[in-house]
Amino acid sequence: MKGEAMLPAVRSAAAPADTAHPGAPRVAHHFATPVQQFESAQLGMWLFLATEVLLFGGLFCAYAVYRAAHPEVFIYAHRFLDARLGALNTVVLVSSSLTMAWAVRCAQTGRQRGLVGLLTATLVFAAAFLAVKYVEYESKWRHGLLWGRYYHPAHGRHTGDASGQAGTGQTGQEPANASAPGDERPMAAGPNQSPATMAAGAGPPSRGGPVTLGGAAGPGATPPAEATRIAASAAGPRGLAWHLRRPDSGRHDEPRNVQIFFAVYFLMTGLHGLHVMAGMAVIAWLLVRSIRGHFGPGYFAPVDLAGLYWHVVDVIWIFLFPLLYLIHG
Amino acid sequence: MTSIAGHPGIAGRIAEAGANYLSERRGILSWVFTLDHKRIGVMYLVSILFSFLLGGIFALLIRTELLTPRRTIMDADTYNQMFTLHGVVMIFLFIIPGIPAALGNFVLPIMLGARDVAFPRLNLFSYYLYVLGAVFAVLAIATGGVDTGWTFYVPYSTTTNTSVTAVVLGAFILGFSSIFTGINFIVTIHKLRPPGMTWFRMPLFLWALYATAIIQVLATPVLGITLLLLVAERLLRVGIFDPALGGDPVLFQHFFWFYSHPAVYIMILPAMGVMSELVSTFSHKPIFGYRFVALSSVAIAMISFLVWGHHMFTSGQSPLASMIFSFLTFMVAIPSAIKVFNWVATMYRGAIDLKTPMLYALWFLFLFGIGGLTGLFLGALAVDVHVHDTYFVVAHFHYTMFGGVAMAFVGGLHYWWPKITGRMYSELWGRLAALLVFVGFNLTFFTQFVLGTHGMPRRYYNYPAHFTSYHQHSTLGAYLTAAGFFLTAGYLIHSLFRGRRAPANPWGGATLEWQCSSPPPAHNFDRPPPVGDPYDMSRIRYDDAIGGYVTAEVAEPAGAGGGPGR
Amino acid sequence: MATATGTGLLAQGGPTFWMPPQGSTGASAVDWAFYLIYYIAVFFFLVIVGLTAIFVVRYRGRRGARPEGAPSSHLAVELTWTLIPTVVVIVIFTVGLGGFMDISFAPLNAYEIQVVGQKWKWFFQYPNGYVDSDLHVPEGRPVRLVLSSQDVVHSLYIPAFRVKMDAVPGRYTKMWFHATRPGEYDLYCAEYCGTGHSDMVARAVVHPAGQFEKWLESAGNWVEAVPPAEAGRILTVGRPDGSGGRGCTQCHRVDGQAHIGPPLNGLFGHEVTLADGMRVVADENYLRESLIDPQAKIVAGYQAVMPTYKGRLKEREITAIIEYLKSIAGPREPARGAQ
Amino acid sequence: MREVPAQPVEAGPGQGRALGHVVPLRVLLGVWAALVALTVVTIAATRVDLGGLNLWVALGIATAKAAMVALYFMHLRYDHPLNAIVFIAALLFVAVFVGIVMLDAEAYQPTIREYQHQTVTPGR
Repeated sequence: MKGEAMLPAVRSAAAPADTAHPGAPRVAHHFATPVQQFESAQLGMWLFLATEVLLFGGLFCAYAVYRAAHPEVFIYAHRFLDARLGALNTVVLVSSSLTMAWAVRCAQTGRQRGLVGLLTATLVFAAAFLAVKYVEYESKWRHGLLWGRYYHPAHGRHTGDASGQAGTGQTGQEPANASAPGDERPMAAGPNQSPATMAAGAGPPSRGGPVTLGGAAGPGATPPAEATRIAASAAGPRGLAWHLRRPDSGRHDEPRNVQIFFAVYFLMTGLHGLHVMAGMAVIAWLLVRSIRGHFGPGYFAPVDLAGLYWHVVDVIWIFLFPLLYLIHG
Repeated sequence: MTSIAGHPGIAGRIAEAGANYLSERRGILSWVFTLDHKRIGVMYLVSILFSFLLGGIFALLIRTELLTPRRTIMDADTYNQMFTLHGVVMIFLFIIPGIPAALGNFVLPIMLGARDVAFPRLNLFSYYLYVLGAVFAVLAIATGGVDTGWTFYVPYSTTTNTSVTAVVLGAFILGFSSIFTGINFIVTIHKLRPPGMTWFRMPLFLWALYATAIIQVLATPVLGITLLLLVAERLLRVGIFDPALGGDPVLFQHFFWFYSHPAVYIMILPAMGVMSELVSTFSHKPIFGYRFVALSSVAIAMISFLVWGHHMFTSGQSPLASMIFSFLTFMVAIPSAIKVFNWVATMYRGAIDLKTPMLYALWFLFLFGIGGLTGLFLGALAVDVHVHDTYFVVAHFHYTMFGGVAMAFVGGLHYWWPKITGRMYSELWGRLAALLVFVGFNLTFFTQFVLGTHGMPRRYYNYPAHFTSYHQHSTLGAYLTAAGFFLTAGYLIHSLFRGRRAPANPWGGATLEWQCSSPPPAHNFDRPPPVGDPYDMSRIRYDDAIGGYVTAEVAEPAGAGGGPGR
Repeated sequence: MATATGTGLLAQGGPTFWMPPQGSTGASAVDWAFYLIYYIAVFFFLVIVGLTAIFVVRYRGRRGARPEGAPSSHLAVELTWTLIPTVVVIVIFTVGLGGFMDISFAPLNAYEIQVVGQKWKWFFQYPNGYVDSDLHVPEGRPVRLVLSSQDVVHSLYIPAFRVKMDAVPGRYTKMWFHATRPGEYDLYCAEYCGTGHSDMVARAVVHPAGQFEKWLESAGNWVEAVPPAEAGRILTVGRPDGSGGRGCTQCHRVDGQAHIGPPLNGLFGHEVTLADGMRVVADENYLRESLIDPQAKIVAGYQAVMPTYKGRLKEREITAIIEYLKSIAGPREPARGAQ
Repeated sequence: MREVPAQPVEAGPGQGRALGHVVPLRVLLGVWAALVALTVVTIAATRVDLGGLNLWVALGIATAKAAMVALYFMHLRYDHPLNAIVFIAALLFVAVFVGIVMLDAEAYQPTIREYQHQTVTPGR
């Protein structure tokens, strides 16, 4: 690593941007040449993208296991997803990938106005994607097609035609279903230990949730805090006492455990949505810097790396779309 | 929990001699915002030693409780929290970041003759992620502890109301610290190698760190998604692991062990890297079978991803999968055996110098030998059904992790202590403490093998009376080991102030870090060091005047020596 | 010394230095595999540590000494110590697999016992419906256990039979053994399951040939042989040695203390306020329903966490429990509710 | 693993290569068009019932789209091959993980179905 890069005074890597001529290559003190620095940055980004692929790999594995275990649930439940909205989202995200790649090209060729315009277009497409997701989530929420214990579909009769149940919630009314007493108490109002209150409650160390033990424990009983903790963990959680008489669901032709599909659906699209939002924040930061003219043919690494991240988010959606929306017999 | 190497006064006083990375800039801010890999390494080292102390205290409390079959000093819930926190602190805060982040951060760039790791800011960011993760883990202790065991098995972890969410988020954050360290090391080794240092002329410690980094980058994200799902299950009742809602608890075990077995290779591989350096330097002889030792590191990294099922032989896993996992488990044992044989062969016809680091290297061979060989029992399906989840497993992983990784960590710490602090520690006290640790360790954990085969289950607060004598021996051993480590801490801290001034090359090592001053200047090398064969010690002579080794300037060009690269 | 006694006693199945006594046919196969691996491990260990010790002593060099020098790589040596361990581990794998196949697949004529694990108690249900908190098995006949769990993952482990299998909620897992020596053996929970994990210990009792049916017969109907109130007391509180109880006292107390569930004394014939504010008299039907479908009526201030006992308590046992609750009902006049 | 060639000392590593590759505009637009077309194809494919093949057809199309994005939008074609190796390694490890977990999950599904069949009383 000889060469002149060794001798000049040690410049810290975070030297302020050389604004005299934008996009001039700045080499950190521990790199010899700009190309070495740029390729190191790219390799580092690709390694980070490998971790993103593996993160979503875990969810795809859960999808594969549960689809193989309950194929009838996935076939039955996927009809509640609107494939047209999914397709629209795919095209939106693919187009945002195009504008992002184009923006990188503009940065490399020094077209600052093109860079700013295309980054803005990418942000617009991303916002459109999230809007469509919101529409889908809202209709699912309204029809009670949620995960775990909150799955209590409001529709009496079947509306699952091939194109998926249209967004217009004709039932409209709140999903008040005639659930058997004591079974379907929504989590929020649940009397027993709700980890949410516990996790949030960093306050007084009386960790146990709002568990009242039927009157003050008599003298000589274990101290309340002790009782709360022992009591709660000693009692088997209600969720597992499955051999209770299931609520009279009236959903005669519905397979068991449909909620597992929606658990997987919300986990995958939710985590993907979070990554879209993170990507939008990064692109917005790039937009600000490109308006200030930081990027040019000599220095465009941040735009390229953000582009790589954005394309991986798009690739993940490319796999999510057919797996969730286009399940067939 | 955060800890900076004492107030600037100490750092300054330690190394007044000449400008080096410790004395070059003063003040707390020069540490908090440093981008120098050496200072970040020191900060990691101090934090990791604090975590080791904390984890050790939990261990002593557990052993004290087990002195008598029924209650000794604490009740069942507190005991459950003790062994959980002992596991979490020791694994996530000490042994996974231990060698790579503390010693690796310091030594890797210097071994490459580079000025810093590829991404200095990312390096500092991963240290602060470590501190944040540690705070979350400690926060759990304050808010009522966590009693699920470090494995967080569902459905217990999703239904107990101890502060599991805090510890899980802590582990999630520590996972990212580990990922970023891995990314940093891979890019540094790929892109910052000096001209002339090809892959097979690189020190073996760097090969080990490279293999470790591969696992860190490819395995830790799956722990990330597992912990995210666990938090989603606890807070939002997603029902993905809840059998009443169609979930599958054994799927959690698959997700968890897909990370956690490669994680044990994240722990042992850097230790094996340190071993290669110690054995070669203290035998004053090139390592035997350089290519085999180097490639076995990468082989371990690859096969380690295929063997996780041997943690689940009795968990309801199908016999077919158990058979496949058992076979692959035996395949991953081969590279480790190759390494051990190569280290022993390195000592053949060498000039073995029994300094403290070499003592810890010998302990590694002895203890990791037992740890590795007892792995054969656990890999064999029929025997594992009997000894799974008993004290046999506890003894096995303590022999490999404590006997292997911690011994190599302490050995490496002594080996690079002169380079990090510029001071020499006292050999007499070093050897004494090493003996104490060795005796204490074997007394503690060999008895647990016998406990295990006789059927004493793991994580038991009360145990049947006929196991009492074994437990008492084990507790005695634990106190002996603790004494050994406190003694070590004592003379190392003492050496910071009264230790002899360290020469550049106190042990006669041939790798590049011994060619810069101790402690090294801020930019590591004034002139780029000549890159030769990392184990060619033919031109290194002992010089009585400075009490260290010097590289004799012999006529033939640097790289022509009989390199192991043939 | 240890190894010598090990192989000597292996034949009669007595305890050796490493292994507990052998209580089942499978145990000897596991011990044989264990000792095979043990000897291989000791051999390799002695080779490694022996060579290291020899080299350290033989080639001990003072500071600055020059090594005698030796080749630093030798392909033939490397290949030998790669192939030999590979062959050895394949042998060990095959031995382990052989034993595992026997353990994994039960013979078809095995005597089946249903096992349910719940937080800190095992329940064993015999074919005639009798439920006991200890495992009783006949000697000389294969027994198959079908495991499931009510709450978290437990693991049934009998060291003497060398068998272990997790009880996972939401599925049946199976294990089997063929007991050979009459006697009582420890039965542990091997998968961490919370506060009482180390108390979840039961006994595996092996009855000599022929005596098992007699025991099952007498055990099956001990409820008739005992006055109802006394039988109810045993079912609720359990015998002094802890057997016979159905785990009621894990959640309910009989001394008026509130715990996870409401206290059982002073209950029968008194009014109880339910979670939805209704006030009900705790008569026979209320008590019977609380056992069969506990979620139907929940007393105010308590969690609805009681698992059902439907199918785990016979009719006679339910009436016995109700008789016992009558006996501890306290003063006749309807006192205010328990809390 | 292609070794970094030992470069002449004063040049420093990576001197031979340009600073990133500028992907021609028509390539970008062409890839975009292909991606949209493949999206339409994958939706059309659901009209035709191919039985077991449906899943694999859908995955095949998705893989083709992903490959195009990776090669051209993420310029893997023009980059240092190490980047491609990292990406493929990640995909391989996901495949290993999903494959072996599926193998085991499929094998023990009967124990779950048997349990669900016996314990839950029918809804009505």
